[in-house]
Amino acid sequence: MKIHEYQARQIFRDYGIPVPDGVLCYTVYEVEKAAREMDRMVVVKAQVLAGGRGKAGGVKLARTVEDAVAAGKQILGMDIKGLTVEKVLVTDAVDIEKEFYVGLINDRNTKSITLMVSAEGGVEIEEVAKNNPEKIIKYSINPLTGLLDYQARNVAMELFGNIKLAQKAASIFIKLYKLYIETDATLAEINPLVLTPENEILAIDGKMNFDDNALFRQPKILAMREPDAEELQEIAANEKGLAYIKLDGNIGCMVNGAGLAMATMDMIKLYGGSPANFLDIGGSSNPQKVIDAMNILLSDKNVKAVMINIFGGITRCDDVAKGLIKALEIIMTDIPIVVRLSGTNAEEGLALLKETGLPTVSSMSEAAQKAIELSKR
Amino acid sequence: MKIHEYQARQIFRDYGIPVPDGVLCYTVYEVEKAAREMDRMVVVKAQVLAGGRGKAGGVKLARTVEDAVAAGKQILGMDIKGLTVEKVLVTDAVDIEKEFYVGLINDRNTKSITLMVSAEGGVEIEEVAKNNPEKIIKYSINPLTGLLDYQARNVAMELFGNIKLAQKAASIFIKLYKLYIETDATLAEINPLVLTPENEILAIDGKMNFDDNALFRQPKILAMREPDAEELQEIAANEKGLAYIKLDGNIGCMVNGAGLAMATMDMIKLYGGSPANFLDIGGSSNPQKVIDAMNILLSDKNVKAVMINIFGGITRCDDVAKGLIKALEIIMTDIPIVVRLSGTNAEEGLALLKETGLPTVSSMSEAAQKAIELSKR
Amino acid sequence: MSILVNKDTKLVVQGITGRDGKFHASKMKEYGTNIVAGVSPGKEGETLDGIPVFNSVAHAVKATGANTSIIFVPAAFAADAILEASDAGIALVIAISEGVPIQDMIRITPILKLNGTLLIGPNCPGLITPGEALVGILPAMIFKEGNIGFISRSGTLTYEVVNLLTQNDFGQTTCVGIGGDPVAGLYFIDLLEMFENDPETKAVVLIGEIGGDAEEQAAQYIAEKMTKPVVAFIAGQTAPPGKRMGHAGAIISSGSGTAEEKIAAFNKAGVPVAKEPGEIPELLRRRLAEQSK
Amino acid sequence: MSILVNKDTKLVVQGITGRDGKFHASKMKEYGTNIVAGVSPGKEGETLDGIPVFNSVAHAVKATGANTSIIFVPAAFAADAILEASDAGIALVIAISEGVPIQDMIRITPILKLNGTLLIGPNCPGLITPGEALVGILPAMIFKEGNIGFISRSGTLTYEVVNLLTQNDFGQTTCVGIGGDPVAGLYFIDLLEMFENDPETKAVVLIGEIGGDAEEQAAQYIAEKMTKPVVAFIAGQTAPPGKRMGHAGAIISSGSGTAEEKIAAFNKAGVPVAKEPGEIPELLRRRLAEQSK
Repeated sequence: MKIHEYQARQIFRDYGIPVPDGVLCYTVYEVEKAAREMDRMVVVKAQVLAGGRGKAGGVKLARTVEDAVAAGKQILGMDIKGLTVEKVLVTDAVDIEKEFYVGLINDRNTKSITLMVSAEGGVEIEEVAKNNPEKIIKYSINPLTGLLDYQARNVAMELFGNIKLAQKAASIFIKLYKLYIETDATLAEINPLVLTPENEILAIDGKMNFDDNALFRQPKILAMREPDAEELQEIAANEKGLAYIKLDGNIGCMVNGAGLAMATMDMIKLYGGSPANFLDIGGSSNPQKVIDAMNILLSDKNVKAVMINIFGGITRCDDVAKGLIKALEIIMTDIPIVVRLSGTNAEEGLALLKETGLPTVSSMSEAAQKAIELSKR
Repeated sequence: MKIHEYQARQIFRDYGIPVPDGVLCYTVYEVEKAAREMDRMVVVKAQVLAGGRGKAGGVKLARTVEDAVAAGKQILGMDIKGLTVEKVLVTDAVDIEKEFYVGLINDRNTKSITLMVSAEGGVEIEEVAKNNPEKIIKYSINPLTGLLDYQARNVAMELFGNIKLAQKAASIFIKLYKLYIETDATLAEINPLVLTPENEILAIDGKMNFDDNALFRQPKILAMREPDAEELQEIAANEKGLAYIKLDGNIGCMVNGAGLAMATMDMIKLYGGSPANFLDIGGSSNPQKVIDAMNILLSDKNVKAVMINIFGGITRCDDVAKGLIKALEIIMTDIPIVVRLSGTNAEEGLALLKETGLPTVSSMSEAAQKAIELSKR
Repeated sequence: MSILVNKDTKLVVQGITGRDGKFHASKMKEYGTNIVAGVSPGKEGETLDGIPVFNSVAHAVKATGANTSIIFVPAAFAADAILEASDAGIALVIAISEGVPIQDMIRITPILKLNGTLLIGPNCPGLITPGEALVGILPAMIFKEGNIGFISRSGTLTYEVVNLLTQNDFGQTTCVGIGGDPVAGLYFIDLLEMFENDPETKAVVLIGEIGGDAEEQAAQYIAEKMTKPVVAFIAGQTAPPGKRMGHAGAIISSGSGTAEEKIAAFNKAGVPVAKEPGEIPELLRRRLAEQSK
Repeated sequence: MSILVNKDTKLVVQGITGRDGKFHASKMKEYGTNIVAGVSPGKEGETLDGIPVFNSVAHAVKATGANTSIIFVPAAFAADAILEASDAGIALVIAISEGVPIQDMIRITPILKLNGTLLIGPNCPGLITPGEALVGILPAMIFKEGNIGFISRSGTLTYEVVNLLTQNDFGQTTCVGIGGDPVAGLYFIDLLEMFENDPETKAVVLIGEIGGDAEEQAAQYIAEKMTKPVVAFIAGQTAPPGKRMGHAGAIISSGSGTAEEKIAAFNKAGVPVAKEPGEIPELLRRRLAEQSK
């Protein structure tokens, strides 16, 4: 789960990380009021769950209230990577001496949390990682001790080379680690962390992602969720026990198991088609789940054909077939469907389906080819 | 540092451990008001920093408001182990099915925190440890993991033999561990933890001690400190860089180093005397410290003679002697003083003191014998 | 021979009285797995399908000498259950539970290492040594004794491929589903090493997917250390970046973890990568033929 | 021979620019201890009394090969400094700092064990191998080379007794002040074992005090494992229960940790306990004479 910059900044603030003042605004009027009250140079920043807001024109410096109003007018309602900007953050424009990057991330290889810092702040860290990997300092944190004072200080010394600044920065690293642990984050970035001419260190922009599997114990984080339309669909699917992700193609897929679902999408592509979605119905043969899955699938108007790919394991194919038959009785659609059943009791399942007149096949590749053919009619 | 029962109960409550309602009362009028508002059977409990309050008559069950008033009258102002009862806790009298003991303590041997539980609750655990040690279950907690759910549950199962109750108790153990860690406790006891006829589990009485060395990072705990007169003296001495504990004898001691100070007290006893105090002036030869120490020492009217025992290490004895001379010029006392100086520059120090006419010796045993002799004049 | 589980496996089932635990305990027992105990706090003394139930893993180990555990408890309690097994001296833990918080896994990993416990999963289908022991939720009938080692990050895709292998007469020494989570127990390299050292195993099939760089590491390991042929398949070539494809681990972040990178790494290591699952048996046949030349 | 520190000790002083660190670094250097580095964050590149200063222990170890560390940082930062030394590969850490929170010590103890680091202290005067290395705040002039091992929980009482030993011509192999805190690093048993294995050491003097049961454990260890004579003294026989006698560890709680119990344990183990420090040399002489019969 992702949150907005303004929400990340609030979490930072709750943990004592210094963040410049800011006001969240939904209207140009609110922007004007905020800029007037702040009575100094401000930055107006689009709050959308997408990277590259600056490049897209979603971040503007405003020297006067009039500038701020103009920026608000421009940014509110604009489209950034397909997302409409519904709110902006009006925040103090801080004098910047130097920009740094600080991030925490789960590292699969070391099976630990890694602290990453760089003197190349303010740009996307992925760019730095690609072009100047030597400019990123990575420190793997021992889960048994957490980020220790001396470690944070030593890393900060590498970055600042000055003990007073290093101690300020180290304190921020430790607070960031604490909030990372306590919120079950999977990513926490301060970018940029800035040094001001007055030798203050401030978090100017923040990005946080959280572990969906841990949201059950993170009510405060869950309350921050602001899903867009696409995510709402995914969440709704999740609540029905389905994993659904919309894609751009025209062949709808319904598969049991995530790996097989990905392999199914790949197969469609391999044979020249284009998958309309990822959809994993999991291990159940419950007809209701099949109905829900079909409804979600078919709500995508691009879908021209459906490929159902089931490998029966513990789940028996004849049970799945019965579920499918019931589901299709209820749903009634003109979209052509091809069903592939394999594994436990596949023959019985295929026999049941034959009676319904649905095209059935017994291999994935056949199913993919058939679905592509049907989608072109 | 110790706190009162009512304070421990408040900490328990803050961490979600179920505790019956209670009101702290300083006057009989407050007791009456509390009992009337509670409108049920209550217990009136003396709040003093001493064990064995029940035996001393400091805990009384009151069936009616009149009973509560009578109990309040009896208990407020009473003396328990030399402490005057200045306040009482008026608390719900809970129906008790069974009483248990739960405690956490730092264990020197395993260098970890140990969870101790017993079905023999409501009595002093030291008694159980002495008479029925097999009735105490001890569980050493791995500092790397903290008290894990399964561990708390398994210990609770031993105690309750019933999974529903065990889960309630385990949740209390885990909360107790959390508060123990977060408050830098050195002891946290719930005694008794009671099971009610309604299968509720409640903490009826609590006792907590804290690590004095950690109070610098425990402002909330420090704010709970309610020292008695004797402790105030110890705290005042501490603030001057001295460690002072009043004892019952008549020979005042001033020593550098805790081990040597204890050995000095022992030596006085060995030769038939009785030490009036433990007093460690630490490693400094600062005259002000010597003055402060003498002032504290002589404020005890039982003191009939003073033994000063200094072993010069890094600290030079001649420096200490100079400090002493200055101190004695200011203090002016009739109490006889014997000084033993040994170690670095002892001879120079002794020479300086000779001029003052103070009796000086070079061994501990001589000093003790001389002090005892002087105390008997 | 085989790796990890065999006739000597003495299995304890944690969460045996739950719906999944009960069902799969029966299936495993039916297959011939030596299930010696179940754990369900508060139910000590009961039996389930003839299996004695204990309050704790420690009790189960003491009474039965269990050396392997399989975990079916809900995700929120899985890390605790894994530690319970590990602290009780269990040498191999298989965690089936899906949806375990990542930081729980990070937290327990060093403790498992200290205790010397091997973990498979979480969010995995378990493993099987055909003809000896099934420790997981894999559908037994698709497996067959033989000399192919099998490692996969996914569930039903495993079944799909194993089924193809069995149909093409490639039986298996041991098939391991390592699970789709980003922070998990045994990983490709660990298992490749075990298969390399298993005299019975002649070749290995590895099913990877997008996300992380375990496949790249596996490729490097194969190039440097392995003498036995390996054939691979990577799922998720069409998955868009930044989206989590069912598995928490199957997410491409910022240009790393893509199928292309993984396939390139395997090709560089001389490991043929199948374009689709159906190709795997043929690739395997070819590599084995090359090897025997 | 000796234990723990000697001519090969390469010492780094953590907190070298503080008042105590600076003073004692000079004293130790003056004694001949091989101080190779100091640590004080932000002062890398400076020197102090000819000793190069580094920002971190890791830098110091890398540049100088330091193998032992002594810590003078304030109590609130001591545990962190100990871990820094341990993580940097220092094999022996001596923590002088007084007033370290007990839970800090509990927290770091297992990490030190994992790293294989030995700790002495906190709240200790350090140790000395006369004629070779002084690592601590002990007053050098009272010590003398010889063959008595010395272990004590206290500071000035150590000086008192060592002074008596030296005056009576009992020189010392190594004298260790283990500190007065309830949770500390090396304890009596660990050091008794080292002295037992040190060919140079002929007998051991042990100075205990009230609180805990380290003395009782030491008595048992001596009875079961030691061949060399041990003489003991216990401070705090007149201390009242429940009061903390300067040392956090010197507190008698609920009828355990009393001097009587400790003395009884030593007597049972055949270890003579001096009534007062002055008796120790005579007891030592007698035990050594018995031994040589």
